[in-house]
Amino acid sequence: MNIELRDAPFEPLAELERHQASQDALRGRYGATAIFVGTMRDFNDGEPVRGMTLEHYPGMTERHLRRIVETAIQEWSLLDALVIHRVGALRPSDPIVLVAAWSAHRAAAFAACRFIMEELKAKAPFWKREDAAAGTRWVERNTPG
Amino acid sequence: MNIELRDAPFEPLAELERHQASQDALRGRYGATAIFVGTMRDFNDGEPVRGMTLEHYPGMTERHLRRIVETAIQEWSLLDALVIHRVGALRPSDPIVLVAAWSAHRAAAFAACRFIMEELKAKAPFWKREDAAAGTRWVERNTPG
Amino acid sequence: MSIQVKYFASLRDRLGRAEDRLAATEGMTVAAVWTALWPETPLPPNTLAAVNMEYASPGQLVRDGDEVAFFPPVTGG
Amino acid sequence: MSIQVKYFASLRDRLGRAEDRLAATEGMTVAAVWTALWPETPLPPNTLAAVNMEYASPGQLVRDGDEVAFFPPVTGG
Repeated sequence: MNIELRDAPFEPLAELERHQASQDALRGRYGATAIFVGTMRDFNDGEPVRGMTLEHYPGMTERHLRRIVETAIQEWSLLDALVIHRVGALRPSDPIVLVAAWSAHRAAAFAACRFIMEELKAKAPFWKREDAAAGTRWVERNTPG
Repeated sequence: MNIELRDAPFEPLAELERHQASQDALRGRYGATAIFVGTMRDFNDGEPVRGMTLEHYPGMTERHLRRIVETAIQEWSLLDALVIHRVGALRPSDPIVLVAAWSAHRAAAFAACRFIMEELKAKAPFWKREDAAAGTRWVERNTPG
Repeated sequence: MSIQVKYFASLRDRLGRAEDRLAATEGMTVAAVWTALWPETPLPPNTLAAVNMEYASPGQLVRDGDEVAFFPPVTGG
Repeated sequence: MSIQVKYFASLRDRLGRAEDRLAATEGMTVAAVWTALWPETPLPPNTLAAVNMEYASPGQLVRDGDEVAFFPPVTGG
């Protein structure tokens, strides 16, 4: 299990590659990997978006991410899980979040990946501020899952 | 949209990388990528498995995969989708299937990725034959999703 | 013209053959194709059938030139 | 000892400050922390609170040394 906050752009596929390279003991044990990548869009609520800043609550963020992932690991008997989340200044098409869940079977991997994303969006203390043509605005709520 | 059968081992993350490199027109338009990788386990039904052969029905396989993916694209307004499925001889930890769905929002990406996997497992004419210590046996049914 | 019949996976292994050919008769169903070829062998339970690469019920009619396939439950993915 | 109070995101921008300190009084609740610091400003609707980095209700008691945070709905992921 690995949970990271990143203040610079990251490459989800390269991170997965690197993480899987450390999973030697798990090779052949998992049959299912469910992965989600959230990416910054250049359009939101009908308006073009030029950039975004992701603020968070240091300490509380890590604590809640860890609890969410530990809950998922226990609930679905995951073999491994990975969460990487950006903070700081983002540009359109930059990755925001990567969630991956490794499990023996697909139902658990899918459900756990989804759970981690929904819990993260509901509880992890991150806030998005978008830069649009009209100026800067805080995103007031997440889209429903 | 891309659908491929492969008769040799493939690297899901490298395939995703390559596929995303061809998505220039979509950059900034999708906010969600849901990915599933099915991998060969070295254990099934309590028995160690040394290898597996994936047979399929050429022609029918491609037709049904295409229909499943087209249905998902339409149902969830996907921006793109990718399916790669192995046939032939596999060894433990070899990737069997890669499914990816790109969408503006996460609910659609998750649902479409899951739908494609479940439909593929229910309808695409593939058959697994496992090589275990006791000999070779056809897998009689898939685990529930 | 005739019907081409294909068998896959464990069913092919059990039958010991991968293909057959059969002259179609008027009003022939998928089930009748099987019976014509394997009069001594009941269609194994759970066997699926396809006509021209589309899933088909045992009662579906077939005609000359069709491709009929019989196979066990699919186990891909 | 005192309570450390933090504000995040749009709430911090609206208040024009990121932190406050406050001496705790006996039986002080999260809601009372806000009122003591912002007597003229009702807690904006939908504002969330945390005590020592755990989500807290307005009625939760706080004590000296606690870290209390107020922030808008979270929007990560």
